[in-house]
Amino acid sequence: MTFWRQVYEIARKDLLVESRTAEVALMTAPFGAAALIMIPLAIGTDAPLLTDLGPGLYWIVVLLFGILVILRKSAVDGGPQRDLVRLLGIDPAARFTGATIATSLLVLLFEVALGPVLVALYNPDLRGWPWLFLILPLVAIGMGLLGTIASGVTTSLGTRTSLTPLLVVPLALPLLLGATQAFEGLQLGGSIVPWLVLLFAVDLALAVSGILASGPLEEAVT
Amino acid sequence: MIDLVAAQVDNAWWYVTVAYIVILGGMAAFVAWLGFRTRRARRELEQLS
Amino acid sequence: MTMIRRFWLEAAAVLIVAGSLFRSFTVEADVVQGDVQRIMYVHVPSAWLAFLAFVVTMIGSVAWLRTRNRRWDRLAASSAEIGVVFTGLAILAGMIWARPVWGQFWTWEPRLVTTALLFFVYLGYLALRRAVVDPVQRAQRAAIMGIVAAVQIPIVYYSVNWWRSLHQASSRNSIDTPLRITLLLGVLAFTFVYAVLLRRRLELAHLEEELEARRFEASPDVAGAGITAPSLAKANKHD
Amino acid sequence: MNANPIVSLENVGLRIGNTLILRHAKMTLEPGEKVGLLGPNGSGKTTLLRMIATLLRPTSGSGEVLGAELGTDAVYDVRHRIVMVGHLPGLYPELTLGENTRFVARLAGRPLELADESLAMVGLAGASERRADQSSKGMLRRAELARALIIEPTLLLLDEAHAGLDAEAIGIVDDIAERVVGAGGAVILVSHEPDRLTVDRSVQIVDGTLEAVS
Repeated sequence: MTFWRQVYEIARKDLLVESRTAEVALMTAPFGAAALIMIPLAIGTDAPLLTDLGPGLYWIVVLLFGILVILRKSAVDGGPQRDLVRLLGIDPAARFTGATIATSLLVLLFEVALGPVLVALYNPDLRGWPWLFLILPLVAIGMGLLGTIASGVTTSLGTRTSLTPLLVVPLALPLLLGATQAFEGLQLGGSIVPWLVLLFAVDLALAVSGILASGPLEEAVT
Repeated sequence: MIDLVAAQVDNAWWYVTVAYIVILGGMAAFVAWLGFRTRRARRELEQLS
Repeated sequence: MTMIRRFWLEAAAVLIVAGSLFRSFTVEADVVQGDVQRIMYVHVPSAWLAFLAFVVTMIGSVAWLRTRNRRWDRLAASSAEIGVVFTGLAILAGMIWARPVWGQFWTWEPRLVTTALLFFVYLGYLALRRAVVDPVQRAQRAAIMGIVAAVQIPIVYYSVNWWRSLHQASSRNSIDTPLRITLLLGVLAFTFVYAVLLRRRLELAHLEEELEARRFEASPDVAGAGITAPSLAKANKHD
Repeated sequence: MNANPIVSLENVGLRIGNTLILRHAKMTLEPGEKVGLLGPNGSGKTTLLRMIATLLRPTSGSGEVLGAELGTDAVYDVRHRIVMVGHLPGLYPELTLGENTRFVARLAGRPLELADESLAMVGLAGASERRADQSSKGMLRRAELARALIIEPTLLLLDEAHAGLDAEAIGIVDDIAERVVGAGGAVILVSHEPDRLTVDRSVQIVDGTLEAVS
């Protein structure tokens, strides 16, 4: 049983469970879309204003409402399921990586689902849009990593749903800045490479700390 | 300095005083709170032994 | 002698803080900002103290994971609490400073933004500690968060700095030598304050741990001890 | 190999939060033994079982399971030889019984056909497409026992061994336990009803220690 085989099985299982509950596709994504509809009603429906603010609001909704993707049911095993997976002899790092991949894919799905809503409601400037194929996954991976670490340390706590967002949101700031500034850079025609490097660096730092922490984390949750 | 409103502030010492009171007062409050918790722990420890 | 041994750190801290305060009020005023700039002599040292505290939290976290000696967990927890208090104070002082100088309470200065975020990150750290009942689990989970948070601090700072530098010129110009010495004195004074507070807080942590152990010894909650045979059947028979 | 006990606990203490589960627990489990673990509700049977399954570190004392010292990294190497059937089902509620058993088979590195075969052996051949959260407690229990057939463990731990099983299925428990014992393994069965257990001997948790039951 190689490492990557274990990673694959864990991610596959998480996504299979998610496909049954459809929490992200049928609940979180519509919720995020509803938020994007509500915001202009509060701040004004002036077309140039919305074109201007649209991308920023999109990223705020992705990062804040994306917490719900992290908190979804299929992200956290119950006690008996944790025991099962541990006794199957799975490497904690493989479990961490598999769970991260599943969450990241779902955050990506969330981002993609909100994209058309942004375009339809806010008419944003989409110059340089092919870069999104890089920006969206980098942010999704960052969220997936932060989310897996945070839900790891909050597993089985009664206040998990309140504590996890508090742990994730402040640390997600570099992701927010990276994403919004890269987006802005595209519109203004500036270089976006530094921001992509930032996103990449965040992902890398989180991946390294997450994998190193996965062993101690598994012991912490009994 | 960026976006400086006034090079020289009229009631500068008032702001300075408030800031120092906040910092030193906050420090004192923390020390008092620490002391309270320490005394409480000591008292409970004595009651148990 | 014991008094000296017990209080020398406190005495030194009081002296140096008094010296630093005196110097802060008597040093010449800043050329650009005037007297308001004196807030810097407590604002910056508070922030310094907080950063120092969070670094110590990270060291304690790493050491706990390596040794599983609970003193390291006490160090991490104590230091984080002090750090959160001084992050809050630094932010407050920063806001009081910003009001006359920038005309508003908040400015998007990178260091201020980073400090504010740290306040929330470590508030989360303390909340996590409160939420976990078992001491070993608490130490373990907190250590992980303590390390992940510390690794993110420089990234957060650089990202905000970078973002800011694209929009506005860097906010800080250099200050004159006498002023800089005053600032360094403030930093030194607050480092002593940190040492004193940390020692006190560690003492409290130790007491609390002892209390927990003593309570447990006094009436160990043995699994199953509170459970007796149900008396329902007997009661039913009587009617 | 035969000389080494499968489980040996020396003066083990276990404390979780503020609850003391064990004080000075001693226990030896030899290959081929089938032992019952008795005790009233809340006496810590499940926790003891999880510790023996290497999932909890003892707070004091020392213990060895399948040659691995508890609380060290050595336990990672023996975990795949242990099957524990807890009192709550270790199944993913949203997945079907078949998907659950195949998940186990794949991660245990066993052929997928074995997953289907073992489901048939516990009498669930016709229910493999049924979701776990749509299955009855007895069915879940059978599906979990199928896990023991896939993994073929050296150490089998059954919590509430007979809970929720009908007359037909109770036999499965004994059959599976026999298989494990026959292959040189050992079994611990937890039960509230000592009469229903067919075991070599029984122990019980009394005030944090383990005592033999005559």
